[in-house]
Amino acid sequence: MTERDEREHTETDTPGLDGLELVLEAVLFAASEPLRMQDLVAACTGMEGVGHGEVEAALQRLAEHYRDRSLELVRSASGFRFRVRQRFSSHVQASLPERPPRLSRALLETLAIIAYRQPVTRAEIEDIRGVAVSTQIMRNILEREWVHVVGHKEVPGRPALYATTRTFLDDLGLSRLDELPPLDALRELVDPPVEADSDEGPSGGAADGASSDETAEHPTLQ
Amino acid sequence: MTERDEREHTETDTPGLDGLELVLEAVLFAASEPLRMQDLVAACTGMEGVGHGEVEAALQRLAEHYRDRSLELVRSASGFRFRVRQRFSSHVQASLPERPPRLSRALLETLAIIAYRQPVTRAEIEDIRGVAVSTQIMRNILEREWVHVVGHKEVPGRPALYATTRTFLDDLGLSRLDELPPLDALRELVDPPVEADSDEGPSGGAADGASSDETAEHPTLQ
Amino acid sequence: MTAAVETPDPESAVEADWACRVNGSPLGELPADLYIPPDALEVFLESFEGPLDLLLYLIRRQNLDILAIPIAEITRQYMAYIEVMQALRLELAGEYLVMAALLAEIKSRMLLPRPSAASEDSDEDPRLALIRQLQEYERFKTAAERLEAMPRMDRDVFHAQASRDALEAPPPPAPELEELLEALVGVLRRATLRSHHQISSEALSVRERMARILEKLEHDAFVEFTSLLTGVEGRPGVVVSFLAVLELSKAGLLEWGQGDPYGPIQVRRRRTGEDA
Repeated sequence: MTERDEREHTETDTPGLDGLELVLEAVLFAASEPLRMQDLVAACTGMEGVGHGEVEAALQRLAEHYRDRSLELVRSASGFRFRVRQRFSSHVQASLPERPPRLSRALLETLAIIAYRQPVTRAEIEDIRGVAVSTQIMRNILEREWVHVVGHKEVPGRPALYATTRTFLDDLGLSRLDELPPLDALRELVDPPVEADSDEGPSGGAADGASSDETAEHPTLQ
Repeated sequence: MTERDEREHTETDTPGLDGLELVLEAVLFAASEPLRMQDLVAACTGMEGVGHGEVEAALQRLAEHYRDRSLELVRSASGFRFRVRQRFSSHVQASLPERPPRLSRALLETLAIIAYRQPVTRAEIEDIRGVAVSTQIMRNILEREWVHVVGHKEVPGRPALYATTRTFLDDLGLSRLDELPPLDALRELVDPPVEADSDEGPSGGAADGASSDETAEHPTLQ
Repeated sequence: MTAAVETPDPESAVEADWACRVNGSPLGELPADLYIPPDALEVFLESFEGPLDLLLYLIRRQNLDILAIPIAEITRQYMAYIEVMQALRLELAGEYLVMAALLAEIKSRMLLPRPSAASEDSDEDPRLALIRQLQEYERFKTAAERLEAMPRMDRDVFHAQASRDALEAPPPPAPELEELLEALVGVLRRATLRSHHQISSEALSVRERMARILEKLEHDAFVEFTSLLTGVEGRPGVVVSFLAVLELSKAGLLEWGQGDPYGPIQVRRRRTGEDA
């Protein structure tokens, strides 16, 4: 019933130039991709006297309407789109029901090696891990500000030397790095290898949600 | 740079109750699914004095703000979301690159049986339809998340029991299953007429314009 | 429309039925003698959702009541469709043939004289089960039509959404100490397996101090060595810093200098030829 009423409403009372702004609003918010000018003009088929210019002007009014709201109308190379303003990031994150994925095993290993061997180069990390460290992992831990570059090793190529940061300690709930157990104590946890292929480690569960690049690394272990 | 500025902006100038409306707006438009009340309250973590009641009130103001716009705040089975008012649907459709594919009758009948008879097995669906249900149809409605497996019937083979999901209700704009239009009543067969028809009987004036009353009297056909 | 149906000649039932059906179908309003391409028939026949659907169509077409279906006539029409489907080599679902057998059975039971002193259950109308099934199917067929007519998300109703492009990605979870150590144990185990590799274990405080000192040093500016040793932690801090400087030096990361004889000892990050 309501459906029919609504539909009739559209037919009899086609929005005029005033309604153009609302039509564009409807269309822009319904789209999951940016809309090109021609899509917007197409949306106005059947509305008299609406062309390029009218659409431009209505977009202007629409953007103005949202000036003090949490949304902004932006034009990118691919078209027009409403987007949520950046300063609401933390609220949006807090509202999302899905939790971010776990840290991958490869990332944790890299982070642990940097913590215990800092300052250390990527080649040294790779040497200890026995496998390559993906650029993505390095970028990830640098962006997260768990690790930073403290200098460059004076060898050919001048590779960056990585060390852990204050943020890293804060996130672990530590006040100083030497609150981590000493390496010798950890070594005692490492049982003498029984089988050559026991590289699974005691922490099988930690590999959950591992990124694919990590999986790709595994064959070279041993 | 701008990023950091924005972040500081949020932190130093935490939106108060006035800003709550904007926070909810941001969060609702950023979500790809309806948000539950608890998600909305979670979005306000860190905002002082914001609880259930404040969120309710702000949602009210937000809905009011959009009263004359092309969007409306609605509450469906899984929560709150903004949607385009239906009288703008034709414009949205005109802006879409392609129409969504039609649902086949077989799929709709299967869906209807699951909706009204849930939980139901595939064999039971096939009994009602009098024809096999294709695997493709089951896969289709499972992938659309309109239907899910809620258990297994304790009969030989332990066939899956299907039921509709919240997404199904959301997509039909319902908040509860009993908002579906009721099934037609079964008419009882009261003393079925004796049909002493013979093989060669051309079905006389059986047809045209015969009301069901007349039809009920058809035993005289011959 | 019904003229053909009423054709008394059973032999012509099939053709007659076609004429009738075509007139009644969306193809309609065509002269009855027009040639109908087999594809059109195929499309028409394929539009049935099964034997129950076909039966319902036959019943509804004649405005008959399900509760009182004239079995003989409906069976004849049903068979006519089946034959045409087979003649057109349409893939015929087995259910259609099962229904044909059922109709034939009901028809024969209805032809039998009703035993006057029969028990209650044999008195039951043989059409009953079929009528139930048809009614039940029709309810859901109607329900399906109503579902289809309801406004549906992404077809008639559109969710309003804005881009999250400008938003910062949610931060990854913080590492758990336990996970971190577990990962390290795994690394150590592998390193042991490869046996050629040894990880030396300086005190962590020294390693950390090494990093802090490197952070401070520039390769183009000397600082006083002693300035590296002053720490807020008192004597143990000085010792740690001293060890850290020694380690860095051993690793070839530092360069030493002395501006004046007897002047303060100075230190900077070693620069290589490359960036000189």
